[in-house]
Amino acid sequence: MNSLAAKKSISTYDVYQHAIEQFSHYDNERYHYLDSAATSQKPDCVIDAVTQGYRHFCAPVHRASYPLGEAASSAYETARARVAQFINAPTSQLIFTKSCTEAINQVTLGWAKSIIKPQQKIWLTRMEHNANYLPWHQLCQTTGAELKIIEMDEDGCLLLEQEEIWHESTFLIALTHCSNVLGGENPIQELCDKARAQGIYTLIDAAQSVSHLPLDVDKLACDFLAFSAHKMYGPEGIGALYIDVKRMAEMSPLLMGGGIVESVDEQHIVLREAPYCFEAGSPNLSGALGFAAAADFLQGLPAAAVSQYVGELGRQFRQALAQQGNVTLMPIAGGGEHSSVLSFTVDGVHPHDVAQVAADNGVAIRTGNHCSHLLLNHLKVGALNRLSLGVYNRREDIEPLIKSIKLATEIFT
Amino acid sequence: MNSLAAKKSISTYDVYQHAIEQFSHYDNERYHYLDSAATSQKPDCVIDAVTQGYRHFCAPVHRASYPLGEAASSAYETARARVAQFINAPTSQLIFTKSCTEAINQVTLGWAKSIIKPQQKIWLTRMEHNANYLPWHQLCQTTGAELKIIEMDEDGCLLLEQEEIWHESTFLIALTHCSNVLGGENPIQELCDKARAQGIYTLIDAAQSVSHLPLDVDKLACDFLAFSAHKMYGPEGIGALYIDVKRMAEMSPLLMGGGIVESVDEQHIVLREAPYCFEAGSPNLSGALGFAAAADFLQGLPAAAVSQYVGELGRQFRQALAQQGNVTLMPIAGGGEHSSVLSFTVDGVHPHDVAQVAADNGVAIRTGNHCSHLLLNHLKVGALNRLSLGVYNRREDIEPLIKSIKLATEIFT
Amino acid sequence: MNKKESQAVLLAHYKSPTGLGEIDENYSVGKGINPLCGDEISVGVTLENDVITDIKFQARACSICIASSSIMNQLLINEKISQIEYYYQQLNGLLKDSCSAIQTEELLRPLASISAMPSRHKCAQLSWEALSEACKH
Amino acid sequence: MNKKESQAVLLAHYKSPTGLGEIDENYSVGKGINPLCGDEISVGVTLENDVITDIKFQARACSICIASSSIMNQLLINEKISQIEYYYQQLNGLLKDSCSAIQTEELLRPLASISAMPSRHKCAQLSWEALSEACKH
Ligand SMILES: Cc1ncc(COP(=O)(O)O)c(C=O)c1O
Ligand SMILES: Cc1ncc(COP(=O)(O)O)c(C=O)c1O
Repeated sequence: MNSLAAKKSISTYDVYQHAIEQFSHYDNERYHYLDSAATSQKPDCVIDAVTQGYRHFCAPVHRASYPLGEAASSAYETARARVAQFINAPTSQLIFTKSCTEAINQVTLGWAKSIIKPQQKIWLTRMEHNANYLPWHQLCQTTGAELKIIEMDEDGCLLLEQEEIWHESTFLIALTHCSNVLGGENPIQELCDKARAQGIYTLIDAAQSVSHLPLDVDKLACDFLAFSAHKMYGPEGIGALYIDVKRMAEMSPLLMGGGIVESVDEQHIVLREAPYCFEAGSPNLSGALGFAAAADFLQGLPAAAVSQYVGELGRQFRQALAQQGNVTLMPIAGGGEHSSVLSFTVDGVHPHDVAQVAADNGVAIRTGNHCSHLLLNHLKVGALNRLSLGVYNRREDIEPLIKSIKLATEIFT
Repeated sequence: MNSLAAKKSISTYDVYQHAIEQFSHYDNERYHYLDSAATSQKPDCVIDAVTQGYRHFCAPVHRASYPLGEAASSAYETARARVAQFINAPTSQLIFTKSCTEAINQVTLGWAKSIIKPQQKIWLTRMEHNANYLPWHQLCQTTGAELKIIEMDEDGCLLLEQEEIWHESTFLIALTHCSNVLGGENPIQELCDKARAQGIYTLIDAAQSVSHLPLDVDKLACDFLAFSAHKMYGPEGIGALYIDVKRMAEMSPLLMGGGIVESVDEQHIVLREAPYCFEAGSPNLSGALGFAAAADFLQGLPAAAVSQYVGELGRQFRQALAQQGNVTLMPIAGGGEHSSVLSFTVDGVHPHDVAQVAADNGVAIRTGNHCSHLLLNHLKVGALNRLSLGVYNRREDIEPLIKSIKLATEIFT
Repeated sequence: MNKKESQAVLLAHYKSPTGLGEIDENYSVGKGINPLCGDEISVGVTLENDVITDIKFQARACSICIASSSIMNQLLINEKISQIEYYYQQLNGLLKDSCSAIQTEELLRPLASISAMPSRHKCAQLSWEALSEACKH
Repeated sequence: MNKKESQAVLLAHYKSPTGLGEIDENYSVGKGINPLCGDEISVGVTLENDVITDIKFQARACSICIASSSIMNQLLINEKISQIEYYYQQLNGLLKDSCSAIQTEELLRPLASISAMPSRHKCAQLSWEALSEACKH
C-alpha cells in the first residue's frame, strides 16, 4: 500500500484518478461501462501478471524439481498466500477453484452432501444468485433436506428475526454478502456470530463484495467464503474458496485427478493434505498470478476508499435516477444508501429496450434476470435493468445513462 | 494453414525453424526444457490472444446485449467453433471445462454415475494418468461397478484380445491416446470401432496426444474425448470435452450455477440446451481465445508435420539413451519407434538425483511417479525419469541430457 | 432499408401490433420463454384443414418480440401450417446473415437490424417457437 | 559452507550412510512415503527411558533422503526423544531460510543447499517423520 496515500483522509483520496491510469485499454471518453458486477475491466498490472506467467513460468506447479519448476510452484504458493491474506485467511485454508460457482459446488458436493441429514434445513436468502441457489436446490432434492428462503422487507433488509431460522434443525445459512441485483450489504458479521452460537454453519458468497467491501474471514468466522477473481479486476477462469479448518477435515474433493493423492493402489487411495487434495489437475498458475496482482491492485488503494468511492458514486446515480418521473428503483440490500449496484425499471419501457437505447448511446447496462430467478419470481418481473460500478467509473457516466432513459421513454411510450 | 508450406514434403519441412520464432520467451541456448508433457511453453500468438481478451473483450459472455457484450459472446462461440473444428467435432458438442481433469470428472459424475449398473465393468489401461483412473476408481466404489485393467505386454502394446473386455457386461472403455509416461500411441481407432460394434462406450483421454497427433472425433466415433489447452501450447485453466450427441442427451451438469437454466421456480428447474447447460458460471473468455489461438498455431504447421518432427526427435533421444550402458528404457506405448515422451532409469542412480544433476546443467527433465500410480505400482518402481518434447526442442538438446546422465553416474555410483 | 428505417418499422409494429389480444378456448396455445430475461409469450392459433385461420398472442416482452409476433401474424394467417417452417427458416437466415435480406420476404426484412446482436435473436424467435408448439396441440 | 561443499558432505553421507541396515523385531518402526516420487523409508528405533538407544533405516530413496537419515542417526542416538522435535524444527528452519544455518546444529547445515528446492524438502524430512512415528509406537 502506498503509505503516503494511506495517510491522507480517505474522502479526499481520489480513487478514480489513481485507478484510471491503470486501465489503459478502457476508453472512458467513448464508452460507459456500467456492468462491473458481471465482470470488471482489467488493470494493466493484472494483464501483465498473467502475461509474465506465460512468459516466464511455464512449468508444472508442484510436480518438478528443476529450477523453472520450483519457481512455478513457489510463485503459485506465493499467490495463494497473497489472496488468502487479502481476506485475512491462513494460506492453507484457501483453495483455488475455477470460479465462485465451482467453489460453492465444492461445498455442496464435497462437504454438505455427505453430512447433511434429511429434514435438516438450508436457509438461503431471497436475493441469491443462481450460483448460490441451484446447487442447494439440487442438494435438497437428492438428500431430502429442506430448502428455506429468508425473505426481505421492502427496504431490502433480510427478515432475520424469525425463530425458525435459528432452530436446531438448521444446518447451514448460505447467503450473499452483496447482492448482484440489489447491491448494498447484508449484515454478515452479525449473522455469522449468531449462527456460530447456535451451531449453524455459514457460507458467504462474496462474489459481489470482494471488489469493494473489506473481508476478514478471521473476524467473520464463517465456515466458507467463495469468490471469483474476474469480478475483482482479476483474470477469468480462477476463483477461491476459504474453508474453516474443521470443515476442511470433513471435506472431500469435488474432482479426482492428478496431484491429490499420496499413494494409490487398487484398493486404497490416500489423499494428500489440504489444500492440495482439493485442486485436482494442473494448477492455473497464470490465473493465480493475475489473482494476486488484483489483490495488490485493490490493496494499493487505501483501505475502505474503494467501497466509499463506488458507494458514493452509486448514491449519485440513484439520486439522478430518482429524479426521473418514470423510473422505479429497486431497494438496496441491507437498507443502506450506498451501493455500487442498482436495479431499476422504466415505466412502460421494457428493460431490453432501455438497454438497447443505452447501448446505442455508448452506455453498457444490463437487462435480464441476472441469474436471480428466486428474486425476480418474487418481484414478479421477468427482467430488470441494472447498473454496476467499478473504480474506473465517475460522475460523467451518469448523464449519458439519464439521456438514454429519456430517449428510450420518448421512443417507446 | 500456410498452403505453400503444406505443399512441401513434410519431412523437409522444418517444424522447429518455423515454430521457434513464435517462442520469443523461450531461451533455448541456455535452457533445455524437456517437460512439455507436463505443460508446454507458450507461443507469442497464444499469449497475445489471452492479452487481447483482457484488453478488448472484458464483458460477460452470453449475458449482455450491449456491443461489447455481444462481441464477447460471439468471440467465445467462435473460439468454441475453432477448437471443435480442430478435432473435427460439431461446435455444439464441445464444452469448455477448466481442464482435462474436470472434463473426465464431468463424464464420471454427470453421466456414468447415473447410468451405470452394479457389476457392469469399466476398463482402463495400465498406463492411465490418475486423471483417468481416480474418478473411475471412486465411481466404482460408490456404484458397485467393477474397475478392470487392460494390461500391456513388454513392448508397451495393450492386450486387447481378451474376450472379457468385449463382454456385454462392459459399460465403458476409458483410455489414453498417448501415455504421459510411455508416450507412443494406443490404437484408439480400432478400439473405438470394436467397442461401438459391441455397444460399449468409449472415452479417449487426449491430454497427451492433442499437441501432436491428429484427432478426428467424427472418424473415431468415440463417445467422449477430453483434453487441456495448456499441453497443446495453449493457456492454463481451460480444457475441453467432446461429447457424442446421444451421450449429451443423457448427461447432467457437474456444476450448478448461473447461465445453465431456462427457467426456475421453487419446484422445477428447466435446463438450457447443450452446450450451455454444462458451463455453469462466467465463461473463461480469454482462456477460450488462447485455446483457439493454440489450435491456429498448430494447424499453421502442415498436417502430420508436428507428430513426425517430435516423434523423430524422440527416436533420436532414445537412440542416444540406448547407447549409454546404464540406462534402462521403458517401452513405448503401442510398440512403435517414434514417441515424443520417453521414460527411463539410470542404473544405481535414483531418478531424483539424475534429475537434480540435469537441472544443475540446464536440462529440465522430470522425476517422480508422473501421476501414474497404476503403472508405477505395476513396474514396481517408485519413480522414473521422463523427457518429453515440444516443437521448440531440437537435436541440440540431446547432448546436454546425455552429459548430465554421465555426470550423475559418476557422482552417485 | 438501413438500420434506422428498419428500427422505425419495428417500432410501428410494436406500437400497434397485429394480433395482440385475448386468447379464448377456441385457440390451441403454445408458450415461449426467453431464459435471458424471463420474457413470456403465449400464442394461440385456430386451424382449418391445416390452414391457419387466426393467430392471437399475449406477451410480457420487449419491442423486438412484439414486433416479430406482429409480423408473424401478418405473414401467416390464411397460410398452410407448413409455411411456418418456411418463413421461420427465412427469419433465421436473416438473423445469421443480414445480407440475405434481399431474398427474404419483405415483411421480415426489418428484423435484419438485430442480426448483429445474437443476444436478441431469441426475442425475435420466441413467438415463432410458440406458434409451432401451438400447432402441434 | 558453500553449495559445492554442502553437496560433497551430503554425498559422503549417501555413499556411507550411518544407520542403514536391517530392522529386526526389537525395533519399533515408522514409515514415510514421498507422494511426489513414491520413495519409501522405514525407520526403526529402540528406546530406554525416553532415550534413543539405536536407530536403523531401510529405504528406496534418493541421495538427499539417505543423507538426511544418516545425519539424523548421528545426531539422535543417545539423545532424549524430545530432541527429535528440537532438531526437526532446526531442519525445517534451515529449509525455509538457508541463512539460519549459522544457528543450526553443524551436522544439519549441509541440508541448507536444498532450501531453494521446495520440491526436495520432503526428501529431507521423510526419515524424521518416520522416526517420530516410530517413537509413538
Ligand atoms: C494422460 C493425461 N491425462 C490427463 C491429464 C490431466 O490434465 P490436466 O492436469 O490438464 O487436467 C494429464 C496431465 O498431466 C495427462 O498427462
Ligand atoms: C452474487 C454472485 N454469486 C456468484 C456468482 C458466480 O460467479 P462466477 O460466475 O464467477 O462463478 C456471481 C456472478 O455472476 C454473483 O453475482
